[in-house]
Amino acid sequence: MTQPTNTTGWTREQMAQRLAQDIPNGSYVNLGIGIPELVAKFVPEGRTLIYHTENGLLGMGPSPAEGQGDPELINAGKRHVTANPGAAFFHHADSFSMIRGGHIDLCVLGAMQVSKDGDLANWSTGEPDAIPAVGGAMDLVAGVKSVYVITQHCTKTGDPKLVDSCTYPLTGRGVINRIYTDLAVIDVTPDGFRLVELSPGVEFEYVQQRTGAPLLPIQ
Amino acid sequence: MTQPTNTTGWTREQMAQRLAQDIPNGSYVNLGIGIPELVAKFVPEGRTLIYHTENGLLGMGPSPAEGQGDPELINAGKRHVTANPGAAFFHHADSFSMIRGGHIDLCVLGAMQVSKDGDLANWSTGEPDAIPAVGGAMDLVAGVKSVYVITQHCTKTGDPKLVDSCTYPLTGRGVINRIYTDLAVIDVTPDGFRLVELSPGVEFEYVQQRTGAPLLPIQ
Amino acid sequence: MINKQVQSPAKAVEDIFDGATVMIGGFGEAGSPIELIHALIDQGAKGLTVVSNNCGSGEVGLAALLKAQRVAKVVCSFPRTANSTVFPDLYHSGKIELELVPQGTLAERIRAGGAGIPAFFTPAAVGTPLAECKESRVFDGKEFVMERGLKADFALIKGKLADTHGNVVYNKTARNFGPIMAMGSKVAIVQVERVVEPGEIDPEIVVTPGIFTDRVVEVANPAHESALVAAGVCYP
Amino acid sequence: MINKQVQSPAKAVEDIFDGATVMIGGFGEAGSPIELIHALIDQGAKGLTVVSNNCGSGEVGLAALLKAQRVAKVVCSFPRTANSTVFPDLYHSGKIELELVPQGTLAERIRAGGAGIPAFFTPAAVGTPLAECKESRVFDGKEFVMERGLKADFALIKGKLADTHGNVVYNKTARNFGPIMAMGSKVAIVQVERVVEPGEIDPEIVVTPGIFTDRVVEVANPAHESALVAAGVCYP
Repeated sequence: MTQPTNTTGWTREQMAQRLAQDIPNGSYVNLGIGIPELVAKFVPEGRTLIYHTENGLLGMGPSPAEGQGDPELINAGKRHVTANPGAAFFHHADSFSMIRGGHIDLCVLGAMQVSKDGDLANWSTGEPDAIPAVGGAMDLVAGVKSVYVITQHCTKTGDPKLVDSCTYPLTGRGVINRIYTDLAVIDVTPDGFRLVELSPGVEFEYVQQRTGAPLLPIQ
Repeated sequence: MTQPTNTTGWTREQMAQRLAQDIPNGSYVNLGIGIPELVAKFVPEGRTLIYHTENGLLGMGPSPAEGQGDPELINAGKRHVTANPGAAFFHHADSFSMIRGGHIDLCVLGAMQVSKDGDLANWSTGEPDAIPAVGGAMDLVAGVKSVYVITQHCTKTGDPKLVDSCTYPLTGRGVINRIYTDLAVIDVTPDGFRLVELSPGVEFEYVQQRTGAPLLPIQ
Repeated sequence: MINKQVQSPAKAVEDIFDGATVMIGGFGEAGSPIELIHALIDQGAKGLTVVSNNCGSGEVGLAALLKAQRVAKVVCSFPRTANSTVFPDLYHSGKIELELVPQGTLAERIRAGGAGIPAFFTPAAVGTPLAECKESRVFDGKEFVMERGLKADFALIKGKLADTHGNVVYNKTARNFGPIMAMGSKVAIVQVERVVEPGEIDPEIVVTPGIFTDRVVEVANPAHESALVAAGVCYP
Repeated sequence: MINKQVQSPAKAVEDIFDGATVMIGGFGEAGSPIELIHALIDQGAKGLTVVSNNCGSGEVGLAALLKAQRVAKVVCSFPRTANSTVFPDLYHSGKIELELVPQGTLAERIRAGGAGIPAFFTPAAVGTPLAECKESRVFDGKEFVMERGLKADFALIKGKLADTHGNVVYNKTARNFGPIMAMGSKVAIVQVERVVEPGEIDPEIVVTPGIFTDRVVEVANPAHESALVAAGVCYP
């Protein structure tokens, strides 16, 4: 299973763009750090999403111009952001009430591994010398209505990230609804991974070979 | 034990005045409906108390002038009040966090019965045709640091309100610290009722006769 | 474009269904969403479970909803009111069920429901009839009773001002149960005196962030329960 | 007359004792009460348990307190930081204990501590290593883990403006853990840019009511952690 990183399929931007198509107008959305953040750039014209950042802001806007940032107006990744008209600030217990209470429609996260049962591992390699740090990931996957993963289909060493069962410590059990990779869009169903869409030029078998559990065909 | 209502001892105002002497400057205080409300009138010069009303106001001020009331600025008794400088409004979960979390220094309540163990009954006669209604009394007695009762020593029919054990349904168990009656100030101690002070002209035996459990002398 | 404003109380409550659980804000008359309640009476839904601190007064607002026998059960801390015989009459004739809950427990159960907390422990009511049949447990030497989070299908709430994203601010002690009922309900319906554009409410002073609000409706001059009762009004 | 204002950060933290549990506000640098932390370093208390979302950056503020080896244990959701080796070094050399808590659970535990809730159930961390050895329970077919309320002896918080009664408002996302840490601590110490008289803050916009605040201290121009780190400052 160790092979060079594939050069076929969607770029990171295209993955984000593909995911953005699937978010309905008016959704309350929490975007994780990294590739998930790119999603905001590709929301189709005419749709308004409201972004939640768990450190206490609903209605988060884009990054300010260079040098215009306020060190007390940041996102969960600790980057300077802005507040859109209609924004609200609140404290951490209220912010996680939004998350845990199922008020946020969609959360987009990166992943180290996703299992065919929807288990997610994205916070720790479990290595003994790693500094454990979890942040809000466990709360997000446990509480948000839909949880999408956006990730390269395989690791840098070519190992599948979509697996039969996670070997890394879990972030949550049975929490992932859908996965967007460079190769495909894949749903997590009661029957396991099911293909929703292939990226242009990519074939089913190619994806199956790079997936660590059976991939059901498009339904 | 049935005898005419005694005419000896403190009036309601004097009871409230006596209690008011015992509240330190800067205390956060919740006053129940009825005689407890009178306490605010007798706070000694130079002391500032901050009044909490459980319907969402800290820094409650006196009633407004007749006709000046705002139907959306009321106290727990649903009477028009005012907000002092330094007041704050908040919602019910925050308000009862103040109560349950032990942030309020003192609560003053009326009573139907108080037992020698500090049990309080003040919300229901337990009669089958009564409409049960509890409000915030159970939260107050369970959460506030000190809970004082202010009440006539006996019922209108002359029965003692300070009893060995309550016959009415409880509001809380072992929650009362001190009782102010028309006849005396009495502490609830691990050994039972203990006299703190007699009202002028009232003798120990007179109070003991009207108390449904042993009364320990002033210590 | 997000716009949660609806054009009338009638429109705002049109999908409340028979048997729904409805949280109704207010402590006494402060914060009682009278116009929304009257619209609900007109709409006709019945067999409702109502979660509210009180049971209204006179024969307007919540008391009128009860009087019209649309409510099968109330979850309430203080159903007794000086100026109403509506609840007592229904209760004594066995036409309404009452779940009596200490006020702070009621508030916390509603918040918990909205915060995804299925259960929590509280010291309130321990040793009293209201804790009978409830699980209790000792933490650090003190006894607590377990209470469950409470959720509703709808909430009817009275605010002061809202924007079209559903951010709400309240008026004085009319705030009371509004913010937590917005959290604890699937569909939170808020009447306010004025609906403004996003950006007109300072994000620092928003009390109910829009994520908790589903519909806002303008009632420019809301009635006060005490004034209606004093005038002898019976709704409808 | 009530006046919670104290004249200096040094005075505000003078009674923090060895072994105390101290909640420290802030998410990253936003809301980090740097001047209070520096005063605590100067004061010398050691063996502290610190409850804070992060572990600071560079060698100022919270990172400097850790570096000075005053902290025996941190209760934290995300102790890793791009710009600091302080926590990793202490952790790897076994000089500090870490209780890792999911961020929302940390927030709710602090609020629960302040609200008199000894324990509650949350779905977060179920099925993960962070729920191992914790009691779990099924409600309505879903599994939850029981978490305990968290209380502290002191809290160090950064607000924007306060009055002498201790009412506080915050600045943007610097609000984060401040309001709940004020609730969850016995002695809440708040630094603000300006202390005003009661009445100067609208009671409708107060975020932390004075009952939760014990001391307020003016720090007119608070330092920003990122600026100190960029300038290579090491405290003390």
